[in-house]
Amino acid sequence: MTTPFGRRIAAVLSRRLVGRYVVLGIGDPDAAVEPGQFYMLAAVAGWGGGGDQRPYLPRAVSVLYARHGEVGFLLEDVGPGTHRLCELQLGEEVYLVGPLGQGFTPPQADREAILVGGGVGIPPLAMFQERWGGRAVVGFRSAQHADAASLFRDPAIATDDGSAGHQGHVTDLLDSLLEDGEDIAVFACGPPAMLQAVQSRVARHHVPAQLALEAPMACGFGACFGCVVETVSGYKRVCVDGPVFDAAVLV
Amino acid sequence: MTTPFGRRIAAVLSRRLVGRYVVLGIGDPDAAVEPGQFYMLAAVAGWGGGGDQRPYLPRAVSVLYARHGEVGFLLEDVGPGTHRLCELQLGEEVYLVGPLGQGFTPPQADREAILVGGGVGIPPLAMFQERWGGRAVVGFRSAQHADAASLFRDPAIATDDGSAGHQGHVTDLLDSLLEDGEDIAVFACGPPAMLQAVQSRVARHHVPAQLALEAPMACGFGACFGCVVETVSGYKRVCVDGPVFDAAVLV
Amino acid sequence: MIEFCGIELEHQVINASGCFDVLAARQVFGEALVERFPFAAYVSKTVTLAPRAGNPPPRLWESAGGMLNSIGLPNPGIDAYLEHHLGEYSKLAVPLITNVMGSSEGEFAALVERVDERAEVAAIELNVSCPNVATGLDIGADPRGLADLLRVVRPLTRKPLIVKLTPNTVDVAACAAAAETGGADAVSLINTLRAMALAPRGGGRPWLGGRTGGLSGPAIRAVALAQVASVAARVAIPVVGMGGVSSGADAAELLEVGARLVAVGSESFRDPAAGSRITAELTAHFAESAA
Amino acid sequence: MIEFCGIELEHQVINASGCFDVLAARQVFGEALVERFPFAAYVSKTVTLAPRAGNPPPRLWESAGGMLNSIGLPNPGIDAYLEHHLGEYSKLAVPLITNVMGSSEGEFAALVERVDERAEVAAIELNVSCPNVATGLDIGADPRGLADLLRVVRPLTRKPLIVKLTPNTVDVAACAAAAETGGADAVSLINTLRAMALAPRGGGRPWLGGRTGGLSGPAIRAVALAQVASVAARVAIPVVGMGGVSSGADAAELLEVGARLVAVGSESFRDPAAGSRITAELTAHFAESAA
Ligand SMILES: Cc1cc2nc3c(=O)[nH]c(=O)nc-3n(C[C@H](O)[C@H](O)[C@H](O)COP(=O)(O)OP(=O)(O)OC[C@H]3O[C@@H](n4cnc5c(N)ncnc54)[C@H](O)[C@@H]3O)c2cc1C
Ligand SMILES: Cc1cc2nc3c(=O)[nH]c(=O)nc-3n(C[C@H](O)[C@H](O)[C@H](O)COP(=O)(O)OP(=O)(O)OC[C@H]3O[C@@H](n4cnc5c(N)ncnc54)[C@H](O)[C@@H]3O)c2cc1C
Ligand SMILES: Cc1cc2nc3c(=O)[nH]c(=O)nc-3n(C[C@H](O)[C@H](O)[C@H](O)COP(=O)(O)O)c2cc1C
Ligand SMILES: Cc1cc2nc3c(=O)[nH]c(=O)nc-3n(C[C@H](O)[C@H](O)[C@H](O)COP(=O)(O)O)c2cc1C
Ligand code: FES
Ligand code: FES
Repeated sequence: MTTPFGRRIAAVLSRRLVGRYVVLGIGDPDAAVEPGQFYMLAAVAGWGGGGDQRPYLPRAVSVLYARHGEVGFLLEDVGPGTHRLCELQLGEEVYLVGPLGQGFTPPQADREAILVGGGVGIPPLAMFQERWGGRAVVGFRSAQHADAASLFRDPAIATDDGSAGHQGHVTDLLDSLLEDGEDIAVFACGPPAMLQAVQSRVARHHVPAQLALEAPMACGFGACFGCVVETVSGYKRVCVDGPVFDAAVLV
Repeated sequence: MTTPFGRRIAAVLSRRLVGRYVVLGIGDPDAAVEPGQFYMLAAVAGWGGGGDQRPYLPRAVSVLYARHGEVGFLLEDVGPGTHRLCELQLGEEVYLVGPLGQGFTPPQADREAILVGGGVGIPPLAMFQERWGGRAVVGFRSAQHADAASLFRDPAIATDDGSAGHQGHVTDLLDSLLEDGEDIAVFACGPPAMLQAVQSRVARHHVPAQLALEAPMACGFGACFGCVVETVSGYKRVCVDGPVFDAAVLV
Repeated sequence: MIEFCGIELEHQVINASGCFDVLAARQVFGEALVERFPFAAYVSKTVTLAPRAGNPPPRLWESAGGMLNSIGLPNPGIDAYLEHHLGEYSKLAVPLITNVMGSSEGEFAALVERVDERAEVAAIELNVSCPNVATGLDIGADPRGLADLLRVVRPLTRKPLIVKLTPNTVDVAACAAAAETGGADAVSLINTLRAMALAPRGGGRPWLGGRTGGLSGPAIRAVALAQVASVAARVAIPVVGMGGVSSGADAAELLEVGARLVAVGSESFRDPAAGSRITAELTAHFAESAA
Repeated sequence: MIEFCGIELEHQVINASGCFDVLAARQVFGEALVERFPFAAYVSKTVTLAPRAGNPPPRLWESAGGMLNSIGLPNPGIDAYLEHHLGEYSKLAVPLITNVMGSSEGEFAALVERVDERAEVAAIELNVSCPNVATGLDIGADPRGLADLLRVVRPLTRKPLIVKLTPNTVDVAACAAAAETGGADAVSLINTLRAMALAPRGGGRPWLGGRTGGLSGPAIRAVALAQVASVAARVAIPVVGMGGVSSGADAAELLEVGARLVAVGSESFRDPAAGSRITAELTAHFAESAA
């Protein structure tokens, strides 16, 4: 299944707030998307002129859902690019290239999938759970952010400030699961610190894990070699060799 | 009367379409403006990211009216800067510096003021007529543009395509006035070609004239020396020595 | 049909080296990439004698109207390139230009000799924006250095030699003239401008793994226009103009100041098919100005 | 209080030469300009021996995240400058820096001698981004040229000499080192990047009256950061950093890579009081990072 060649123009079909995030639905007929894949997005109008006279490049955004000719994204305003995407209104046009990248490999039948998500990193896992099931443990900064846990079926929640669910890191919740569960496989996406914590824990417990990474990207289709991450077999491009990597290959 | 120092932030208080133009009203309490003066305007948000990743610099815009704490501007979308200004909605914020430049000197009592305007160059003349009276002859591309003649008291109209008023140049109308009128003074603002035509005609008839010029500008307050026009006494900065010049000094 | 150093090209738009990886793009976009290939020729990413891993991440930074990169020329080395990559590239219906870089005249010579053996390669581009091991300055920044380099490599091949000039110099036209005198068949410019970015809240720590990087995109287009114009006015050999081209109008301006071909780099990151779009816009542009 | 070449300054933000005309600004903004003067020192526009009218219009072009200018250094000449302008400038409560340019060492010498006589002037900035009459290249682009220039002018004044380096060179750090060796008290950079724009639908005709122009603004900030960092790493004398600064964060980055002062140019066109805003943002920035 290959990606349509070139940049397409599509309209914003739906927009809603979930906690501190914006969920954007963009028209993309018959998009065949795997959990963990992403699109490169840019607004057609007003892409630029934000902080530092940016954005200039499109932004990589994970797919939250793909159904009825609509692809959904979860966005957090962290800078000029996501700011512009977050303020997009119904009917406004965006450039999109995608779906891109290697998504998650579905879990083997004999292992329970544990979905570990942090903050705006949850979309690939929400899509994973909808497609293949699995137990979600998700961490957020605060209760307002944690509203986005509603994107999962009965998730276990952790918040840094304890304003919702367990006070502490999502990896605390993972620990208990790792203690009493052998036949599990971990699928994680979130901030670098969280992913490193997950990586060391699954290594210690010899549990298989797939991690969805982020990296600064220019193109998203392997053209610029800018998004590399170090693996046991050298630098790999997150956009084409990832964003999902087997935890064991990451150094 | 000096200009407030620095760039101020003000909101769009009113917005309406007049023919093919946008009339923007921007809040500026107790602005003392002379006909022919201008402001440097820029949108606070989304200034940039248009064609060629522009605009970057603010844009010079003539004052159409100044009353009740509101300064009015007439805008035509000719590029990324005016495009952004034209799409500004009520309540959106703009940076403004102004009023700037030397406006028109009021006519002597013994001479009738003839106000010759072309296209988007009419604002200084509309303000002139409201303040000091005078007979307006205005030229436009087409009838749709000529709707903006409604900004004047009983104007004589010319259009390039004859779809409204006299078919031909506004200078045709000026010619007849120059023929039978001695005691007149001409005040003009419009495209370079029109101003040159006016200049040669008034020279031939020995009629005094003041012309409001345009030039590419970066600052509007004399800082960059970028907006010069050639005069009998060398290059002069349109932003501080103009925009209104005595026709006799222009070469 | 456009003639360039004796090579027939379908149109005037090619890719800038290092800004389009055909192998990856074909995996992603499939046969459509080959059937609707956006460029009139394919310029491969810079290849060196030995394999290079490239610079540690982060390698990218976005700046006002442009971007910085410190990719560090990762490549499999000339052997693997010739053995594995070239065969894949030659499946494209367009001529191939191989871009090589050495850190000494000897390395350049070895690279040119190896590439010269391969019939699939239509032309060789010399990336001279590389620090001279001795002086630390770009070999291409000094006309004398360029003359010396061409004296060594020119006799080694009859394939067209394109010298990709560095913009980080005093007098780029003098460098182009030195390349022409030395027997270069064409020059290409501009490469990226040396630039730097700091890590957010990093107290002065460089953001890029390579410390400094190269600035590209619309931010440098006006600099590219000036350098291409001065070079085209100075030399008789064809010029490949590039730097910040994102539309047919941008491409037309480089042609109007004397470029024979236009190369598209960063814009392909924003639009994988940018080459086709710009070619179409260019055709429309000249149709208009003719009418 | 900041010390710069023995001069006491209120803060670290000054204006870039040619980007703020106090005489015009005072006419427009009145006494507020003097009472709330945005800069810690006032650098005057480049003055030459003979009066200059400057380049024919158009002199400005807007580009991606920046602008081109071909103003052409209009100025009344050194005599009128000393007689009429300097007196007005000295009404400001801040130290004055006079920026001079000659097209030969002799002209520079004459200018420095004239300015040296005037107590109102705290320091002299040498604008060496000027074509050498003989070579046509910028005097400041060549370390040897700079060394020769300083050998001539250094003995002529005890006022601090600031050399404003040209960015259009191979190795700006080498130029800075040559200035330091020659006895310069400070260096300032970057000046504008040589660039060009074409008239819309002009079939390749240059837009600017001066044919080429200088690129400034955010588009060049990453280039400025790289050049200032390399210069500050090379020389011991203080560095005035400039190029694309539009916020306190931008200014902080130049200071973090080693600049002693920051100069604001194009941003003053967008906001006449930019100097004050940037100074305030800078203070807040360092307060934060301290906390
Ligand atoms: C595969 C993938 C999937 C992603 N999925 C999502 C998603 O579903 N939802 C979502 O909201 N985000 C997602 N992201 C993250 C998003 O693409 C980045 O955060 C993006 O850079 C935001 O752009 P910005 O302009 O808003 O913020 P930026 O200004 O780009 O800031 C974001 C981070 O980038 C760095 N940075 C700061 N300035 C610059 C600069 N000038 N140039 C380069 N880097 C800079 C800093 O570390 C900063 O914290 C994903 C990223 C990847 C790679
Ligand atoms: C004193 C004064 C008063 C004015 N009053 C008004 C007014 O009341 N209403 C109004 O609508 N306009 C007015 N203008 C004109 C307006 O400021 C300019 O047209 C402005 O440049 C428009 O910016 P833009 O980005 O929309 O168009 P631009 O892209 O700037 O194009 C406008 C013109 O500028 C030139 N140009 C094109 N590209 C560039 C570029 N990259 N850099 C520089 N120049 C370029 C071309 O000649 C083009 O026709 C006034 C100008 C002056 C000086
Ligand atoms: C990510 C990236 C990688 C590049 N790699 C190379 C390279 O390998 N060899 C080379 O000669 N130029 C390389 N360049 C320079 C481009 O070929 C081109 O000269 C420059 O980017 C200016 O064009 P643009 O503004 O259209 O990008 C690279 C540029 C970028 C942005
Ligand atoms: C309109 C304009 C006029 C300038 N005039 C001079 C000048 O007279 N002398 C000089 O040394 N530099 C001059 N410069 C260069 C600036 O001092 C500064 O080095 C450059 O603009 C980079 O800073 P910026 O990006 O903040 O504008 C001028 C720049 C501009 C934009
Ligand atoms: S983002 Fe360009 S190679 Fe991955
Ligand atoms: S616009 Fe800057 S001096 Fe007139």
